Amino acid sequence: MTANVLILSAAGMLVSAYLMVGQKALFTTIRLYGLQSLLLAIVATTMAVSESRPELFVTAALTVAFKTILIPWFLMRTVDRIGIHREIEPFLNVPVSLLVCLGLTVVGYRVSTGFEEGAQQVTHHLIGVALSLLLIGLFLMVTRKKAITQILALLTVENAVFLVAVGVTTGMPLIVEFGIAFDVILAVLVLGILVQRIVGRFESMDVSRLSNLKG
Amino acid sequence: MNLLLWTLVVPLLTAAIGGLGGPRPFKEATMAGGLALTFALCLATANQFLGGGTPAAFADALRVDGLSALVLVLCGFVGLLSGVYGIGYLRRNEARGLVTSRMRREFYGLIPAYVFAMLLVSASNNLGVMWIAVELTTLASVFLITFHDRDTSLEAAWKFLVLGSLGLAFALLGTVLVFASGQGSLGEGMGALHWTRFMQVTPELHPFTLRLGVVFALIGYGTKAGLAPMHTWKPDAYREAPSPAVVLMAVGMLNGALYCVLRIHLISKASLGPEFSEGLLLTLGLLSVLIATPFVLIQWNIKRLLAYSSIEHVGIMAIGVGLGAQAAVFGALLHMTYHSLAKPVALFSAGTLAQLHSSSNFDRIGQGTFTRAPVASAVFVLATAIITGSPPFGLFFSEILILRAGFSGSHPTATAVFLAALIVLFCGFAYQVGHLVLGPPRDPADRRVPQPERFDIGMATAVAAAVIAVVSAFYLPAPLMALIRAATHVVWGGG
Amino acid sequence: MVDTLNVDGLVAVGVPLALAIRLTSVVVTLMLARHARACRWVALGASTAASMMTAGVAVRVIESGRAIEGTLFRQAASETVLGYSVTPLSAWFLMVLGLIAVPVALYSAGYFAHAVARPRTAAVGAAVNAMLGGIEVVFVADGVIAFLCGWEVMTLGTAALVATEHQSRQSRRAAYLFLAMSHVGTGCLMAGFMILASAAGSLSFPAILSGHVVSGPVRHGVFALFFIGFGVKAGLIPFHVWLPEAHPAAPSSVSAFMSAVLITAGIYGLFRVCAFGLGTPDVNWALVFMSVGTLSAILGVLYALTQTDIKRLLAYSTIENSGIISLGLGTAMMALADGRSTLATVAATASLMHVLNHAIFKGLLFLGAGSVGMATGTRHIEQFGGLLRPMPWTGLCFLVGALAISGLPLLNGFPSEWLTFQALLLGFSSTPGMIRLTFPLAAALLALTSALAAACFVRAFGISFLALPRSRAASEAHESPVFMLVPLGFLATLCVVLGLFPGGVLRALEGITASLPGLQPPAAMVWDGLGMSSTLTSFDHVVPAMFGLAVLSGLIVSTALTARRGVAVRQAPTWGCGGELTPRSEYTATAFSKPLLMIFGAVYRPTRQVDALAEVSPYFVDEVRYRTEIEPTFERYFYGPLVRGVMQMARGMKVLQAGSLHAYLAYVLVLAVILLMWLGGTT
Amino acid sequence: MMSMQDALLAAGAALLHAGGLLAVAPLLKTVIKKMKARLQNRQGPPLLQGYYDLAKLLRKEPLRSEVASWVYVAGPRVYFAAAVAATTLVPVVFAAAPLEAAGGILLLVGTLALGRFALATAALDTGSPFGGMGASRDMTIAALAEPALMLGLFASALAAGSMNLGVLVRTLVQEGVTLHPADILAFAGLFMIVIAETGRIPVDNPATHLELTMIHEAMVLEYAGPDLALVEWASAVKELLYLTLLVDLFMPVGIATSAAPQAVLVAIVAWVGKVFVLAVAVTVVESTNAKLRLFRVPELVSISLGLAFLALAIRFL
Repeated sequence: MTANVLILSAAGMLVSAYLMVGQKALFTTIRLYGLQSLLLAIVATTMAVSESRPELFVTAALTVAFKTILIPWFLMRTVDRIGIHREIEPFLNVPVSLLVCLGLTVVGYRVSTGFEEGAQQVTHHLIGVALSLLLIGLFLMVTRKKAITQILALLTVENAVFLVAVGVTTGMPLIVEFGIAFDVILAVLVLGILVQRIVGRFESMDVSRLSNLKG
Repeated sequence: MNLLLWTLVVPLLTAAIGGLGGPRPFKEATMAGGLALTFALCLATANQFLGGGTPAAFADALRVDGLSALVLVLCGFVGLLSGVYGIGYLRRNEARGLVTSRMRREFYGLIPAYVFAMLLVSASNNLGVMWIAVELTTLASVFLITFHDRDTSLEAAWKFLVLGSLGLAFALLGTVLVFASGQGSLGEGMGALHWTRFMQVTPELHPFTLRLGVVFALIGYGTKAGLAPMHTWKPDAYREAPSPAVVLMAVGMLNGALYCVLRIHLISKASLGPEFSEGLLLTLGLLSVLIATPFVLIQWNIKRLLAYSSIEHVGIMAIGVGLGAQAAVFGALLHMTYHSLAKPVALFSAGTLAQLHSSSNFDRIGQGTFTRAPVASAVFVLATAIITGSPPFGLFFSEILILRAGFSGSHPTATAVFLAALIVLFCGFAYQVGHLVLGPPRDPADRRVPQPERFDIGMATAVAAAVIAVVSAFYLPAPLMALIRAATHVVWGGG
Repeated sequence: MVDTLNVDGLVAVGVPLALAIRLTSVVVTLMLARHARACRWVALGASTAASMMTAGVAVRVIESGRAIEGTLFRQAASETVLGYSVTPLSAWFLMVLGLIAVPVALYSAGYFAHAVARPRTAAVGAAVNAMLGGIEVVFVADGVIAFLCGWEVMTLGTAALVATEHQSRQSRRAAYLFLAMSHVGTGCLMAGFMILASAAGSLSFPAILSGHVVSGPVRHGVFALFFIGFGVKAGLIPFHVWLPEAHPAAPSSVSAFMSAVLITAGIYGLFRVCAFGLGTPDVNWALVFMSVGTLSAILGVLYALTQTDIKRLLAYSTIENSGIISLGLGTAMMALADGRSTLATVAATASLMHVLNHAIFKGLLFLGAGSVGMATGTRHIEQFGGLLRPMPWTGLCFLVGALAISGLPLLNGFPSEWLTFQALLLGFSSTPGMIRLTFPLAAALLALTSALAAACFVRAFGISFLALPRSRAASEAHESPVFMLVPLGFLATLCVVLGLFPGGVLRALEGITASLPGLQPPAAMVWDGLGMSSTLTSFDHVVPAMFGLAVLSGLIVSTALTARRGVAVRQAPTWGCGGELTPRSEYTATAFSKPLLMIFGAVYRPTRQVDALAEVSPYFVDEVRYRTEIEPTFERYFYGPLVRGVMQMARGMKVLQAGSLHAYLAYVLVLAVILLMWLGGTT
Repeated sequence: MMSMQDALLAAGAALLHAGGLLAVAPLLKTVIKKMKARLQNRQGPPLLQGYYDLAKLLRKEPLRSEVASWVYVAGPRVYFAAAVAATTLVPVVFAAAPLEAAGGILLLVGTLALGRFALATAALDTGSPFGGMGASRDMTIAALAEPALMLGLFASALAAGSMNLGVLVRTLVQEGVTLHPADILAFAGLFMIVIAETGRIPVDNPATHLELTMIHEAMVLEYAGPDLALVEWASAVKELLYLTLLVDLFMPVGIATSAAPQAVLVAIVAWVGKVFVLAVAVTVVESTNAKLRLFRVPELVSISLGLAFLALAIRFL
């Protein structure tokens, strides 16, 4: 039962990542990210219940609080303030991107086969999903031109990391958890501030234009 | 309260005070005094370690062994240097009315904060804490990069932050996986992430998970260290950040990141055998040296030039560790030391030249700076001679150690390539510097009149640093040597 | 009467002391930067003292034949000890250095005052000491590290000197070319030494140059590395391109150092490592040496012939002589290769002797050129002419140098070339098989070289010093001050003395050759006390002093024949082909070398351009402009493309850092994917 | 060191030797001139013309260019001294040279080069364009001839195993003259070089004063009176020297190995005869050939170089 839940929600995260790849509207992308984080939280809680690791409840709580509520809200606010709502044409069009992401998923899964011996089925899947998620997130960063989307992609990568943390480890020490979460928030804030400065300066969120420093 | 904590608290306080308002002399005094005190405390800590103790705090989450002590001292040193130089730097800008109160606050707040973060990195024994500390350095340096608030500085900051955060995400994943590889054997609670704990249980670590973790951690921390191909943020950041901050990046940040890389490397070495991570380090190191070469040849900006030199040097250190010979490891750590002593000289003199001409682009600075700024130019030439590893200066000896180990070791071909790259790099630097320093005095028609060279506090710092760098080639104080040996023992003897 | 004891004491610490003096003088000079005069005296005084000291040590070693060893400095950090050991071979080169350095320093004291801008004096003075100190370390180093340190300091010092006139693009270029090329050389040396060191497990020369460290193909590879590394410094063709640029760029007295001493650093390396450090030389190595030597000699002198810049001319002739030296060395190696130690000894002696002789006359000539340049303010031969009248002493000394460098008897160029001939001919008469034919060929080419050298220096002296002044500067020239003439006189005297009594030099060289592995103390090369002989006297010998008497009596006879009491010599104007004789109707340097230029057109590949400028009609030409230049073959067909290629590659790499963050992220993605694939493979 | 007595003996011998050659030299030039004239059906000068010329020139008032310096004065004297000194290295009548203790072939060639250097330098001193032209061309041809000359000399010297002319001749005499094909080649090569070195047709024309063709004459064009006498005389000695050298190297028959009067007599006769034969050869070449263009000379020289090298090759391989 728990295994199914885990695998399902993990798969859900992957799907949400795929949707982000296919998506151009910024709000939707942000919401997708929120959804993804929610699924992450579910994974955490499930783990907490099944392996009776109470501290994972905290992780879940943090995830929900920050990643499904705070960060999306902050980002939407930023988007509103800037008033640009659609992603401009990425470097790769959607179909090709999706194909590439499929390839990346394969890579992720191929690697996760290394866990078969010793660890149980679930771990294998979680790692596979997590690595695929990581690579897809990175791929998004590579192909998307909007600052906001890049932030979202980065956060997706972060989610992947947390998925591993939650799914595979017996939970990091709490203080470290807090520290990391805090840092992530800080990073997002700083990123947000920079985005606003950039927009204020260039009247655009298209970071592909930031290419004056060569050689 | 324990010494190590003081070492960390003092810069933090300095940052806090500097970040608030206050008259300039007061700020300057705080910064100089605070950083001097920090350096002193670093020395004291190192001394305590050499005395046989192991300074530690927070249940060993912070713990100073040979490696930490070395990095700690070097960070403290450059912290002090850049603090003092920074005062001169800001004064110069203020003399030309370029400094707003925001800038002042940022400057006096962020520089000590940056130093604090680096010290935290180098003292951390807990992989989690280590990660957090590195993240802090990133956050502290972003606003130093945007200090001048030019279009390009925003661009540089954005690239720095995005790449940095990505790297950190990778590093975090690496940490998590490394942690995961020790399921069960590591135990519960804070101590579970202690590096020392890992070293105790290395045999039980799950090999594949560990491999995966090591790869991600190396990419992650490699990004911060500026190993190719994750080095791309470096030139931009160096160009945009004010020279004092650049010094912290080029030495403190570099050493700190390398410190993290080494910690991970040691775990993997103890558990998976040397080949795995040494192979990775050697490859990335060689790649970095090779990548740096062409860009030095075609460089157009003095600070980017030095950025590529940092990429080269971190590459050399990685190669030294990757060659997998005690002599080479010693060479690498010696290289780290000498590089930390030499790089500030280069950056200070280059920064001065750039400031005098109010641009760091070669075409703006023009030729024949010898005639305009003899002292700065002379120091810069000297610094270049040092950082290109010409005898009789220190880096030559460390490079020779690495080369010798390489040729007698199992990677002669790689070493030969490395040597060739070094030669080309020298030629590149010789060309760039000669082009800059020599040549006819600028034509009077040129309306961009440079500032006259004045022997202010910044220049004094540069000269002092130069003297130290030169003397160090012939004489390193015994305690420092002891530290380097201890560090070698950690990295080679494993624990 | 000096107490031998404390002489020995001094000798024991001579080298470190000398180096310490140089070091301090460097520091002091830089501190005194504001006072040019003080700088001059400190730098040159210290230099003189130091050179005398090292030369003294060298002489002592040559006398006793016992090496003097010690420690210079210990680099605590890397636990490396920089030791020195003055072996007889090192002593020879040290002595040569001292012999040149002292007079040149004296000359410079006067020369710098005129030729070096006051603010630069400090830099030049410091650099001179750095360079000489470096060279001394190179000569005495007994380990890799010390050697490389000296080598590099020498290079940097020289580069600084070449860049003295750094406003001119040309000298900046020269300095950079020198720096880059010699650094490539240094790279080769590093590689070679490191390979040897790793094989021998030690960094000290006695260990790694014992000759049996490496074998098989590695040995050949190492030889190649060292040959390139040292060849660059020795200015052997094809590694010579930096030389004709760098030597003229430096102040003349420095050029004298460079040509006379710096080159020998490379030669020393070739001796110490290539010839006697890698075990019994391979026949092919010897062939490489002989062919490169001959090539350098011929091409060097051919290029020298066409130069109109007197210092470039001298620089090219340095290439020629360095070629002759390595030809001798090559012969020695050939002899060693098939184990005939006597012959090897003769050849090595010839080579070492030429090192000394070349140092003397080339130093003399460069100093002469310096004085002329100072008097006229130009280096262009066509601008000189008739300088013998205003500058009789300089002219005389220059003439002596010219005669010597042309290898004419009674002067010191002759004995060493004579010995080289001996070695070649003996080699022929005692080598079996086809390979022996290389010897007479080399000999014939050597003959051609010295004949061309004669032509070259008839031109150099005649056009510069004789007939009418060709420019206003030349007609207003005046003799240089006494303490610039004294060094010239000294060197000129040396040319004559060593030319008449080569026996003494041979005697000094006996111990040195004996100390080299594979060479045995030669049988009676000193002949009739002052003369010399190839080892078997019946084959050939020469006693210049005795022959000198013959020539002298010939002179007396001729003067007696023409001496006419009471008849005054009538002075008459030279016949100017009907017109009045003007400098413009004189034979120019370009015209002088024209026949050879055309005969050796295949080498020079000259391009000529004649344009007739006519105002009124093409049939009434007002002015004809004639330009001819020879093609810089190596620069154009080898080095140019090389550099362009590298730079193109570098520019190509620019796309990696094109400013696109997305690209940068892509690198990380790619790296991650690659590593993951690789890991996936390793389960 | 040789003893005082030997030294005096050697000195005396050298004086006699040089004196003798100096005395004979002018004759050779005239003889060649005369034979040439005969071949052209002219009367030609009287046999003693050479001496008359020298005597006249020596008696003339010394005349010098006002441009010239002491180098101009020294030139002819050094040239002369070199030629005279060179004679003392070459055996003529006896199978030994008076100063053979001082050196051998290399010294000989070097000495002649010294003389040439002096004269060429002096030629540049008057500022006359001809001097320069002559000097340039003379040095050029000399440079080209040098390797061939050396190689030719080596070829025969190596055969005899000595570079010292005295020793060389004695060995040849002991072994008895065996005409090896290599000798022929070497001789041919050397003969061509001698032609070139002595400024004869086809390389140079001693008789012409036509601006554009003269070489040696252009070089000494400015000289007059005693100075010119020295130059002329020295060149005569040089020519004689070269011919004697050929004689010594390739047909040293009849040379005196003892001081016995008849041996000496025979030797003198033999020497005169052989030199005369060579002189005839020179004459024939001169009168049957046209002067080559300057830039054809290298071809000639390279031929003789080839011959010399061939001689070495076939003798020693």
